Amino acid sequence: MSPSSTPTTLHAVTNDFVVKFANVNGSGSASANSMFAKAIFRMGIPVSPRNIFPSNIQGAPTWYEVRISDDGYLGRRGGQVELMVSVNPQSMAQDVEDVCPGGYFFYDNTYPLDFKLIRDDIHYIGLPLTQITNSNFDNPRLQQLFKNIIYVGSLAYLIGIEFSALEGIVSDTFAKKPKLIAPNVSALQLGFDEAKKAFSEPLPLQLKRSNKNDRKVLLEGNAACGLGAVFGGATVCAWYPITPSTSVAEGFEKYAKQLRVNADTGENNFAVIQAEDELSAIGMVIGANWNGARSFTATSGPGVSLMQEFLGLAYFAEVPAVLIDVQRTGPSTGMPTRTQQSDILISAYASHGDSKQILLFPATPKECFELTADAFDIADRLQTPVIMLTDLDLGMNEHICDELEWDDSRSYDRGKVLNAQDLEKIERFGRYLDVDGDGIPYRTVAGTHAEKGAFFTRGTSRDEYAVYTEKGEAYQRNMERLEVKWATAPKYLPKAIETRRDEANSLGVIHFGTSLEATHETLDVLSKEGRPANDLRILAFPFGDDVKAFIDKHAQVVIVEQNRDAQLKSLIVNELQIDPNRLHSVLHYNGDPISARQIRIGLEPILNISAGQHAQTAYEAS
Amino acid sequence: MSPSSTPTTLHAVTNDFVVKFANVNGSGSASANSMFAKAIFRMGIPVSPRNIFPSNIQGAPTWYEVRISDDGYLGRRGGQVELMVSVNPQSMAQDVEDVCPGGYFFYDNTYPLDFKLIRDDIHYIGLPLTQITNSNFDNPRLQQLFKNIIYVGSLAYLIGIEFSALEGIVSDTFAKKPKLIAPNVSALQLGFDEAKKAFSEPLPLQLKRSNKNDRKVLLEGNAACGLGAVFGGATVCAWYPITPSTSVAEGFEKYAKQLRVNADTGENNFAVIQAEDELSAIGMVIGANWNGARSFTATSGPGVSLMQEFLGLAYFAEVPAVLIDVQRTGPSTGMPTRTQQSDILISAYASHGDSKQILLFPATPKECFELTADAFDIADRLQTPVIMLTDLDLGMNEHICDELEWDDSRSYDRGKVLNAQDLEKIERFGRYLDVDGDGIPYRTVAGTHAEKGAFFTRGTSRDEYAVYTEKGEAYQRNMERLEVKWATAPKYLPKAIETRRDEANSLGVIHFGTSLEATHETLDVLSKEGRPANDLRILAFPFGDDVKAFIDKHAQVVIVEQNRDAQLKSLIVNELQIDPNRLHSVLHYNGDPISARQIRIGLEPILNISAGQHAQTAYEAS
Amino acid sequence: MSFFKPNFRHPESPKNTLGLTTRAYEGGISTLCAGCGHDSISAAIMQAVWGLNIEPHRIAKMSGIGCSSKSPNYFLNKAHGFNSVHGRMPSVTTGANVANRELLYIGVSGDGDTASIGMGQFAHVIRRNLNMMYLVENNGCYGLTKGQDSATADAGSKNKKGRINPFESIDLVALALDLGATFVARSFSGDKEQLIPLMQAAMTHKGFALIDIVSPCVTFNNHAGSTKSYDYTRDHVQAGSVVDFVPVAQEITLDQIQGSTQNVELHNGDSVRLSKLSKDYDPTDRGHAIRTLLEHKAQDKLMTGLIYIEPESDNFHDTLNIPKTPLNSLKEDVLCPGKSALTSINEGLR
Amino acid sequence: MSFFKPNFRHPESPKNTLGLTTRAYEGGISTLCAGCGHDSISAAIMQAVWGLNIEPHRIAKMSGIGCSSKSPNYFLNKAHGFNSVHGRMPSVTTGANVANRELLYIGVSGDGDTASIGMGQFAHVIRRNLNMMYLVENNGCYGLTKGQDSATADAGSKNKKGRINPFESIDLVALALDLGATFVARSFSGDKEQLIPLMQAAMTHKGFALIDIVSPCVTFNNHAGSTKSYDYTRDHVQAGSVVDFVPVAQEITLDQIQGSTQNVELHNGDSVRLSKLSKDYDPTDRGHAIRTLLEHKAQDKLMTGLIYIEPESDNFHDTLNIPKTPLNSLKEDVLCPGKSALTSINEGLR
Ligand SMILES: Cc1ncc(C[n+]2csc(CCOP(=O)(O)OP(=O)(O)O)c2C)c(N)n1
Ligand SMILES: Cc1ncc(C[n+]2csc(CCOP(=O)(O)OP(=O)(O)O)c2C)c(N)n1
Ligand code: SF4
Ligand code: SF4
Ligand SMILES: [Mg+2]
Ligand SMILES: [Mg+2]
Repeated sequence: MSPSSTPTTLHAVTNDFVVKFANVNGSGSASANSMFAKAIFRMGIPVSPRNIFPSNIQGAPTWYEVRISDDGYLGRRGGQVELMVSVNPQSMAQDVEDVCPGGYFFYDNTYPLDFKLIRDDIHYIGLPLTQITNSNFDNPRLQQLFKNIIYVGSLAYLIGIEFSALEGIVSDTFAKKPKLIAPNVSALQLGFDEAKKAFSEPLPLQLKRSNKNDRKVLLEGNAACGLGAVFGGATVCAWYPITPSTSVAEGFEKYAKQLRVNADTGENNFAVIQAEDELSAIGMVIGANWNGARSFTATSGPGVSLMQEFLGLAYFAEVPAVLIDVQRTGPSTGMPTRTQQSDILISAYASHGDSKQILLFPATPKECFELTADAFDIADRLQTPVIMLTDLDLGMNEHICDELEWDDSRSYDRGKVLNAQDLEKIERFGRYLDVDGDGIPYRTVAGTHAEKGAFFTRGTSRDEYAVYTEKGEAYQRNMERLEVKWATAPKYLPKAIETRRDEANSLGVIHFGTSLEATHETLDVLSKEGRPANDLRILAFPFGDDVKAFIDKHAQVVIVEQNRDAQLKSLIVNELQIDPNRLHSVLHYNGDPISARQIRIGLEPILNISAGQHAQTAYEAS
Repeated sequence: MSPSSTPTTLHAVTNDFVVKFANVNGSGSASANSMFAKAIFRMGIPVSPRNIFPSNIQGAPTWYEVRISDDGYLGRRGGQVELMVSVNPQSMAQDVEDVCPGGYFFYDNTYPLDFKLIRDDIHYIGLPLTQITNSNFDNPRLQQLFKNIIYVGSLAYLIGIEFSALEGIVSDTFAKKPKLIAPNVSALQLGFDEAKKAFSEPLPLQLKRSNKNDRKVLLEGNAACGLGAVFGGATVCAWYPITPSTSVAEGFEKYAKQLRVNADTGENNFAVIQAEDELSAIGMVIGANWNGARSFTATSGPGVSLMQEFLGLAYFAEVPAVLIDVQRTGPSTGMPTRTQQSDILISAYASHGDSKQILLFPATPKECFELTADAFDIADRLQTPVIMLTDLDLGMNEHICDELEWDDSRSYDRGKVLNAQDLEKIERFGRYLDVDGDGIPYRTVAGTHAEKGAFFTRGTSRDEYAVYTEKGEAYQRNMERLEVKWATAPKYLPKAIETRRDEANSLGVIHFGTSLEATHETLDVLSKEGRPANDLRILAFPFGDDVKAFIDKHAQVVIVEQNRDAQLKSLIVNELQIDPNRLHSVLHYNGDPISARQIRIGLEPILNISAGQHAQTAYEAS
Repeated sequence: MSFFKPNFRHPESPKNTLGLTTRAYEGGISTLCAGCGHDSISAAIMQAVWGLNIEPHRIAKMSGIGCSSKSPNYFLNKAHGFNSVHGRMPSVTTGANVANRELLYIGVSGDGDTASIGMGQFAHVIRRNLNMMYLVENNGCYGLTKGQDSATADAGSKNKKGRINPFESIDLVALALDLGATFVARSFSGDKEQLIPLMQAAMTHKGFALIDIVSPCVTFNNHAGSTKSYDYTRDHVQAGSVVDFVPVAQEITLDQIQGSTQNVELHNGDSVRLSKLSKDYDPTDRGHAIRTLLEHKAQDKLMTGLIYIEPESDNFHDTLNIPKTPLNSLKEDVLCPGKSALTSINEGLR
Repeated sequence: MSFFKPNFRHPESPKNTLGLTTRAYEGGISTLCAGCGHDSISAAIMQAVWGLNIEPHRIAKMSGIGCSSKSPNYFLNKAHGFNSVHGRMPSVTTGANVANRELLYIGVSGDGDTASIGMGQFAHVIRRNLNMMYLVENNGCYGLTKGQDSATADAGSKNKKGRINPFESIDLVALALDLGATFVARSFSGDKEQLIPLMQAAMTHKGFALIDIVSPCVTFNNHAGSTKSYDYTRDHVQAGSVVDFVPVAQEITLDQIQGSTQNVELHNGDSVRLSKLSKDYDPTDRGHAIRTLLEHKAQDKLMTGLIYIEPESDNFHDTLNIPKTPLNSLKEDVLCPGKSALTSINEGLR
């Protein structure tokens, strides 16, 4: 099979390897590749596919990296891959390098391979994909499309994807256009047969049906956010297109159309507004929430920068708002199609002046769904913006997670909103009075009562009755009440999660968001090395007491972050008054999703030093 | 003199008391009041006048508080005042309360005093100002204007302002309209004579010529910034009106018209552009600096919020820029006419993504002048934005400071800009190459060379040669080089200043900006109390080693800040890895300038606790 | 502070069909300068709403930042108001309006708030045909920041520093026509007789209704040659660079017959030539409106009145196809699809 | 990636008066989709600049964010360029331009970049009459974020999801005329014959010159009924919700005679009716231009050509009264008043 000397053969492995596809952007490979991953999911095998795509529409290299792990490790593994499916001549040189010794380089051998690309420690397996496609289809567009389906068919033979799983996906996909089913299945079969013809035996990398995916689903974080907003009762979504957040609004619209159209009248019990920019989008969200409708926007870094002034208004005027920031690599335009967790500081301290914002950190699509729904309760309860920090990795890749759940007995927490009867009972309504001592005042919505409850909302200082004043005392009282409210906040926020807890462990790892999978995998590795560690996953800011308690309990504490500046650490240090020297950082910020290998490398110096010493570790991208 | 029972008489004091004027906004009192303060300045007596004005154009209460202190304490004294000059019936009730026991309430007794306003522990001294004015001027506008001049004349008699000092100011003011001199002097004389007629003797609060103001000047921080920009070589000022920063651009324009118009051609060797908003203003500044002209903008909090995205671009694309933020009370619209130091976090970490910005903290008009001029050198040298954080107190009030200086042998540091000859010598120009190991690359300006040095500036990832790439390694290398540059920065920034240093002192006070005067006064107080302390005044961020050294040297460290959230402390803790429990805070944030009394109160719990324990102290406005 | 109170406090003031006197439509005491055009507009709003027999609390008062944007605090105390951020009133109003289509939205903005920082949102709220009345209290300057030229300042006019404005002014009426606004009018703050019915028409219009209202700033237009008697004061003020002297001025009012052109002298000695549209003018033809506007401009006349109306157009609520019931009143039963829906969604995700 | 290279690589390519072939005006390899209208515009720019005998490094290429805004990287490699932030190219260009008036500024923007997020800056750069050529590569959609409608999308047109756009499109030409632009033109990316001389005229104009260029997005306009042969693929793509399938398309070019009206079929099966202005059209009368535009619009025709020009107007440099010498080349001797000036300033502050 290999064009040069014989490399070593990989040990046969089942359900534990990485396949990477090298494609051309815009060539339609996405659906074929996703069919590949989904088939593995349906075989009950844990699988985590990730797109590595360019900020470009057509013609640039794009990759799809699929990790298969019977152990259920869903983080990026990193390092070289066992099988490279090369369908892009442009990136071939780099792709050859990415194969591990003994691994396989599957390519289109319609044209000869450049001899410069030949390594003698890997296997080259060629199939004349172009030739096969061209001799089976005339239309050039169909050729382009079906070439992708064909290589999936070939892989079915080579690594043992159940053909029926693929067929099932085809029929589901084209359920509404059944005439398309047959040609797709034939294309798969064609690939399968041609591979079988060319290669006497399958690869030592094999898939075998498992049962790990019961009660699991496979979906993208952004779609889950959109669905969460539907369940959470959002009626107004105002947004401006920006990668990687666009599919949040699209997801909301898709699900709302499905679930929220009045069957009798055909009217929409929701509104989606494509704004003219992010300033306008957040303005609309604030206007709608001010008027008592649950409303949200989704954006990415540049949008968050533009929304600063409005976020300050909402903080100070105490208007609920939900903002989903699907983080990408910053700063400035950064790398729009790469992931990062680097909008933490600008979100937490959004706006000029003294201001602080609620943050949520989901780690899985399920949490995207749940925390989005929760965000509306939290925003209404606390009368302040809630910023959910997700990221491109979570938002734009399909992830396996537990199936989504909803408790029908749950009801929306609309917070302290007074209706007409409530107002009747009140002598004088004080919009900014701290009646309950929790820092949260009562609010009213326009049109509630003919005589009572109206007030003038503004971003400038006013007294407890919303009467304009420039008195320093009134201003200070208000700012202090906002601090009381801040102290109340954790009560309404999700608690941090300790997944591993052993009093004997002196090392504690703090993480949040999409570092979850890689961190858990690392903890397994550490366990095996005889250096077990505990972990705490933070889900919200401001932090609850649990975070401080966790830090206090461990001699060494490491925070895993996907940014350069250790931004979450800054929040912990500032808000919990923790000595920064107590906290080590593992920082990853090259735009790729973090992997267990990288965390392990990052931990190295920390594992070797005595407790209490500070280390901040960044390392090269792998 | 007093309409009720006789209150105690104040001890006679010379050159050490506070006079406060209560006026109606828009009534023209500002120039009369400023004449009052300037006359005292010319008498060689340290004086610090402060406007407390509303966000309003006409009709609302406004105050002018003038502290006279032979000891040279120029901070706000706070507390009640010895002499209230009441010319506003609207605020009279509050103004009566503001007089210290035994103090004087000077008012217009044309109309009878409301008996509810009568306290028996203060002196009421009435003069029929309205009647006097009306019987001397017919035109109602002139009546309004001259009433102000008249009470200044009366005060000249009552507290002993040298009449010649007032006359001198009148002739200087109306030098270009000499016909106005005589009527103004007559009005002063009228006030003087009427007071003399009404009160047999002057007050026990007296002014006496001193010599403390040699080589001093009296000016507003904003004007000084404008002048500094002229001296610093700024050619393009782009701005959008916002209180309290408007007079920076106005100051620049005024001085540029005076000093930068080509005498032969009448052409302006500068450009002032009133932009359509702050986004546009900072965009223009970045465009001009990108093209090699020194350019700046001035704004306040809301503008800084709007400029976030562009600041991230400038950080990442490494374009110099100078931004003067005259801070006002935030967040949101806040109190536009009150002071605060609360834009520190949003400035230091401006923009989404990992980014950090250079900050400068002037404390006096002289430093406004010098640091503005320096800012252009720093921005050019480090190829990054420089944000100067001044505030309303400094910017919009006249302050006494040392006269301005300029060293003619100094020359602009334009940083690493390559010209055509330089480019000739280079094989391949690499815009983002770290040639010198200091993290600062070389740049070129458009049009420099026909063949070499052109590159495409962008906010997205690129390699060392400015070639677009989405490679994680290239991105990470660049972000790491920016960190090297950050580490280089302090070399080019002003050092922190230790004004008092005694190895024996265990208490160290850190402050910045306009807390200077009040802090120094507090240190004097502490000295007298037998608890001497050292101080360190921070002038720039990122901090130099000196800040850490100062903290290490002191058992107890206190940071004085005019914000709620201890924002500078956050920077110190984060950037220097200091245990936050080592740092105490005195926080003041009600919109008034901080006073020594307030700092002393804030220090109380710290002075009473043992070192190492944490205390954060905010207190009521006084 | 102009202790501005409309003079309809008479005990026998007339009542509207709701049985309310104009008193029920009042606001707080104005803190604007005495004689400010904006106060006249507030008075007109109260009269207009009263005359339409709308309960005050059925109104939402929206604004940006500026003297003009403060003014919603000075009318309709019983209505909620939102004094938001500079230039962004349109987006806040859009959100509020989509949330509750049952209220009547009055947006108050200034020329700085609209034509400078707010230009983008102004254009796009028009494009959406949001059902609201949008008032620009147009004084050609930034009142609240002390008189800088705005983008609607006339080219060639002197600003308070005596500098000639070199830029063409932006005509918001022309722009709105261009951008497809479905109700476009212009008026003058002192012309109640024209203004009140225009406002009533605007509030009745189902869609976006702009009234660009010339509203003189008495304070920052006091620079040029006005009446002789002011001269000395002005000299004084200029020479002494008194920044805070605001002579008390009279509101400029006017009362003219339809179809005529009238010269209105402003406080700064400048004047505007206002020209009321004649009775036979057809406001339903956009092309005609644009052409007429061009002709007036060529003659240096400011055309006032209802310039264009498109009575039957889809407004944003129609476009969005939202129900008559306001979105903000939909309850959980309608909003939340519940567990069973989720079960089938889960199925689709395997 | 369209390996887009203009076809003037011939060894005997003609030279301009500087002795340069068009080769000296080339840029990097385009990464836009094959057939994208924006690439044709880049080619036209190279030809236009070459034809004007301008050294490439005397140009500054300015842009915002979008496919269109990427394109300055694909022409004039020897010129500096600045790919700034979304919608804010005008301000960056204003600053750059004031700093160095000697360069020729080519601003490239998209319809999203200009008519949505950039609307405010667009209006104000026009008002300042900044001396630059401003190109809008107008495809009625957001290319780079995958095909959402932009504010210039025609009302009634279908977007890629098959939804009808309910909003009136913003006509940037009409807007520019309204806002006082001194050079206003429209053209089509595929019409080099018209485009190149228009660009040359725009670059020669001393003041703001807008060319609104219809530039089809081949990728996100592939939704409606096009030629039969595409049907199956489209069905396939829609049913499978393949988000990344971009059929390779041909650039749309056109070559027509003056004065005619021509139907141009776009990739989505829609068409535009382009109408070239006739030779006797007088472009120096703004009122006439606006009226003619209205007439064309009424007939559903897109008027192309030089629509308006005001040859003698003060541009921003004149307004600012800055010297002929670029500000960025003034040295310390001119800029810094020095110690002696400060001494007298100190005197005035006592
Ligand atoms: C983001 C921001 N920039 C600047 C300001 C300062 N500012 C307050 S009002 C105003 C201009 C108001 O002018 P206009 O809208 O014409 O209202 P007017 O006062 O003339 O009625 C400005 C620039 C602000 N509040 N916010
Ligand atoms: C502040 C900000 N918001 C959103 C985006 C995402 N974005 C990138 S390009 C683009 C639209 C581009 O459309 P257009 O200007 O028409 O250019 P085209 O791609 O169609 O040529 C958007 C919304 C961004 N980069 N920055
Ligand atoms: S400054 Fe002008 S606009 Fe503002 S309140 Fe006074 S008169 Fe009115
Ligand atoms: S997506 Fe459209 S606009 Fe962008 S490069 Fe492709 S064809 Fe051109
Ligand atoms: Mg105005
Ligand atoms: Mg576009």
